[in-house]
Amino acid sequence: MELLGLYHYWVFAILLMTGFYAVIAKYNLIKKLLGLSIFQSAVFLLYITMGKIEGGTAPILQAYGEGQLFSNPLPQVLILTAIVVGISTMALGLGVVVRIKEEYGTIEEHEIREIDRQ
Amino acid sequence: MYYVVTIATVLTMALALVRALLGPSIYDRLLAVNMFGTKTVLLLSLIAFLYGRPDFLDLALAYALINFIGVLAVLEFIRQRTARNLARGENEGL
Amino acid sequence: MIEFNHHLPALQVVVPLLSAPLVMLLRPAGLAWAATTAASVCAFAIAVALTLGVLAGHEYSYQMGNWPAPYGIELGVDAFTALVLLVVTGASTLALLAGRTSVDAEIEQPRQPLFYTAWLLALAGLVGMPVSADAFNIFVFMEISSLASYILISGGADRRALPAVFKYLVMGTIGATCYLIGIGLIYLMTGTLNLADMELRIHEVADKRPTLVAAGFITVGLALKAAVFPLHVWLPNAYTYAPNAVTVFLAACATKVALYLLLRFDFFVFQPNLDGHAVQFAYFLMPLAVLAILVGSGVALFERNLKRLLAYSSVAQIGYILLGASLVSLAGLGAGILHIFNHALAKGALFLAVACLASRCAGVRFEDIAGVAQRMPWTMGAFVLAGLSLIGVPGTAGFISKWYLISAALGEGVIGGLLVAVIVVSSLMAVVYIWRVVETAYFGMDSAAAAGPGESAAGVESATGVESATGVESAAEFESAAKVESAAKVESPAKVESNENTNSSGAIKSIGKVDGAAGAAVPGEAPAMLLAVTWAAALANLYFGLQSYLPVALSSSAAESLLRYVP
Amino acid sequence: MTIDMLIDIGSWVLLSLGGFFVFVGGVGVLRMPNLYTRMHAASVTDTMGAILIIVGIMLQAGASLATVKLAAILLFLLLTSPTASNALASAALLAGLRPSESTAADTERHQ
Amino acid sequence: MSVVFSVFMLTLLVITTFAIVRTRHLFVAVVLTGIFSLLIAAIFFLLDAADVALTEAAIGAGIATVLFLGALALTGEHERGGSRNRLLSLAVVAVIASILIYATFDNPRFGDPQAPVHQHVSPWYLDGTREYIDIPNVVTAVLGSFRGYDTLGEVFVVFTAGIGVLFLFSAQPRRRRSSSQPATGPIEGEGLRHYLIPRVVGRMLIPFILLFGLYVQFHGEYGPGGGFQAGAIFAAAVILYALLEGETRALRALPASVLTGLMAGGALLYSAVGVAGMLLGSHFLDYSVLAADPVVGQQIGIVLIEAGVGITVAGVLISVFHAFAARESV
Repeated sequence: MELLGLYHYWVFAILLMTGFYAVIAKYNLIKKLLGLSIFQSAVFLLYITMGKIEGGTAPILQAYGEGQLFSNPLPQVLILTAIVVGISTMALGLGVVVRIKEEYGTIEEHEIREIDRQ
Repeated sequence: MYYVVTIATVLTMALALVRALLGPSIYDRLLAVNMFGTKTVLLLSLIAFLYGRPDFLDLALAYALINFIGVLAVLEFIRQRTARNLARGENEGL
Repeated sequence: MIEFNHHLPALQVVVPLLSAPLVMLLRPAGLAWAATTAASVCAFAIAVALTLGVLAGHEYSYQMGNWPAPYGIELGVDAFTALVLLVVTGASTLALLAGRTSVDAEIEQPRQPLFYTAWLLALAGLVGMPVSADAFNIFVFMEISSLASYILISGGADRRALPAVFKYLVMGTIGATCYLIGIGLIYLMTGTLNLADMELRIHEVADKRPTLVAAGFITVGLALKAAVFPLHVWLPNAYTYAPNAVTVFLAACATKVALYLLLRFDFFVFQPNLDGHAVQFAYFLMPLAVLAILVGSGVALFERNLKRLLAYSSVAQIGYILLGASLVSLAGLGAGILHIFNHALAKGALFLAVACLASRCAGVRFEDIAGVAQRMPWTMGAFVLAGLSLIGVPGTAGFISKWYLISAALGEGVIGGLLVAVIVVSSLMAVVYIWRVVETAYFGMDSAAAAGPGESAAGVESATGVESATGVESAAEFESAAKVESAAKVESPAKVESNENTNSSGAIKSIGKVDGAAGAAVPGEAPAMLLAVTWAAALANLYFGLQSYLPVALSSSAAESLLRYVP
Repeated sequence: MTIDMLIDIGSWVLLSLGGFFVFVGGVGVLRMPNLYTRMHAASVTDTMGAILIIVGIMLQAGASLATVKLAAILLFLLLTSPTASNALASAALLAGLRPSESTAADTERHQ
Repeated sequence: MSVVFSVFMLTLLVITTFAIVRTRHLFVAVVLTGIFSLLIAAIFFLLDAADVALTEAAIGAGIATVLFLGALALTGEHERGGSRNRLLSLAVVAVIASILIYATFDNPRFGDPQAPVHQHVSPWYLDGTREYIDIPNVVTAVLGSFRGYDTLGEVFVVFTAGIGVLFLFSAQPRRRRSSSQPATGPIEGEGLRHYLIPRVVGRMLIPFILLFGLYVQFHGEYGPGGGFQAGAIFAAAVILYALLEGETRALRALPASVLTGLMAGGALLYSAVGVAGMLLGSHFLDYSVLAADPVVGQQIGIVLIEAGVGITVAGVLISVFHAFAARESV
């Protein structure tokens, strides 16, 4: 049980680093952005995991007795914000990638560097 | 009983995921994605009842909707690409 | 009449933020510029009012939505905040006042309202971060300012602005996300997001591993945003290819705000509570700061693009600020904070002068500005004045902070002696790279006057080939030799290529303008408004060099409040 | 034997049948030889499985808002999922993926 | 039991992630990202975060996929280059991952009600919502009122992204200027109009989707939902229309100028509510003063700002979608 709970945090670490790997190791700019979005999603998982409470339910107070436990609403609020921030960054990043394609004719980082060096 | 059905659904999701990873054609992957989406809808409905929170069925509804739009968007993408390739007189395949 | 005084921290953010959607709807572009400038002036006035209040001993604290502190979001302004607010709003206002013509040259009219909207959003984000006393709220405003900065930089006329923006976007997002992970882990351990509350509660969990990892993530994330030495790679290209007005704005303050957060978090939350953290902080950052100073100045020595040169010098100056902070002493921290202010003055004035040059030259590479001082004596005069401040000549603002920095370092014994040596060496390097610019501008052959910009572009091509391996002195010789050579042969293909490189029609327009002007008469001095603001900024360097009461009072009071945990 | 028990039994039967269909469809999608046969298997789970499971839950929920929502979900699934399959099949056809061809050569080409 | 489910799904999530990073076919990667979002949303749901699950599904699986596809259509879908310094990167990544995993052993136990996270501010929010705001959904209460300033910032982040994409795409592509030959024929603009069945079904669904969006918008105080989710669903409905009927018709139904107005309008509405609090003698974003009864004032305030959020999010997402879809590929 203990380990199963920790497993959530491990998956956070694995996702975070897989995304990071895509960002640092891949040449393709869209792939980098996909990696970046995985990187961000991992953080969402971290926050939501810490908000979970055993035997609790979603923090929507409807017809529950006094003893009912509710999961922590604050991480959820923060992650709502973070998700929207994430999609905003993605949209802007994709816009930049499209413009790069228009100006350079490629979206591979090493090829862009080659073109700039000329 | 709910558990058995829920487990069956989750397993089916795993199978669909395997198909999505294996491909081989892009349509196989899409088929798997579509199936994955509908299974998620079922899973959410089941879990909503499993936990006694029927008010969360809204989510399942939203999923069904989003899934549909996603698949249509992919199809439109493929259509445009096919049309473009035809117009250029080349056929790269998929 | 509603008492507005206690609303000031909120208004500081709300004014630019609220003006942004309004500006977006304004047409024509001139009106959008006027509204943006008005909002920025307003924000500056609020910052001045806050500063005066802080100097009078007033501590501002504001509860958003009237919810008490750890539950709602709190804003707070102290001396350190006021200093950063002054820098940010001042830089924005100066850049806007000066930048009208240069924005016109670089960005097409219909796009300008969007550009100015992004400007206001960047301003709002940059002032929103320092005034906030809530860790997550800082993240939100960090994202506003970052996204808006990406937009501003992407307005650059050269197509190389786009890959630069992409790199900045990726690294900036990683930095912000690392910060988010850090505050997530701290929240996991303490259950709070309010900085003051965090400081109270982190003590109990100070030895737990997640807390330590959190400290690491926050430091790395903010260091990425602040372009601390090995993480600075996004900065030079982003500043080089951004529109000139944007470079003035962002170079003066964007990294400073991240530095502010870094210092604030570390000194306020971690150092009082985590055992040995102050020592770790010092030993981690001091080598980085020294490397930043040496490498930044070193690269600037050999750089032939004026904007890039100044951008690398910024990397070095960030090193100075960190060096002061890494001494973890009242004097050192005060000197570092003081340098935030003084460097913003010097760098702002320098980039303003560059904007002046860019308005009348084909580019800002050395080949383009050779001999330009004959045509633009006033611009180069301001450049020299600001350059002296950057070097740290007595009587200028830069001298004050270097003086404080050296006296702080001397208090540190043997290491201090080494640090003083580093500061002196790097100042000498600054002398050299500023001198290279001055030499080129005053004694180089004015290619525009001699033959027109086409040949100067050819000079670019031939000069860069031999540049890399040679030293400073010989580089200058080679350069003139190459120029004579290239002046002889009129080479048009090179010109075509340089036109290819600068993509957007705005740039082509401006080059065309220069071209046409070169045909009729050699272009003269920069536009009056631009020049006036440049001189105002340059004179401010003198003023604050002679009357250093305000920044010194603010920075020493800031250092005191950050180090109040030291008995 | 009350009416409640009957409803319970009915709903369990429906649910277990639904679970069976869903799983069988999943296996089919994995094991069938080519796209169109896989599509057939997927359609089974998407329609039959969904109907059975959701009706099963509806019986459990009784007359409530939840039942209405479930009905809406069911309707939605029944409309969208065959539509998606149809569009998918026609897109695949348009791209030149023939039902009659054997998979090996085909899939290689369309990877 | 729910832990077992979520652990299983987390494993699927990891597999999907590896597949996304490994595949060289970007189109497949994007399709897999859709699965990734659905999976992570289901996990959020299992972890009691219904609002987040709804947002992730609508934004992550829906809008993000559409945007990535739009970008792929303009940039090409095959990844050419390999990886740089593969081993070095893997080593760096592995080291950081082990540090992170090592750090987790000191984390409070998963779901422990005694953990600091559940002790300090969280109980106050649960009680405070009952006392001061009196709506069932605590997430909405915290989002809209207790931390309303964050949400204001978030609306402006979305707004900034919208401005950014519009600004980027207002530049003329260089290659287009040089070659006058148009790369796109009439086939491009008309969407899936020749696919009869999707078109009929889709058109039938659009009104219901809009209705559902309204429900999510105004039911946010009582159940999962609110401005962000509703905005995304509205945007999804318009995107569906554009997919079925083509860009031009969608733009005729909802012109770009209207969308710009929506972007600015929502943000202004939100700010105006905040300023009203200030003008009525309290603090910025204090809704209590909006009505005689502070609790009613809070509720009015939350409804208004949620509307502002929904308007801006919908406006921005639709504008961004159009920006990508209307861009001609080079």
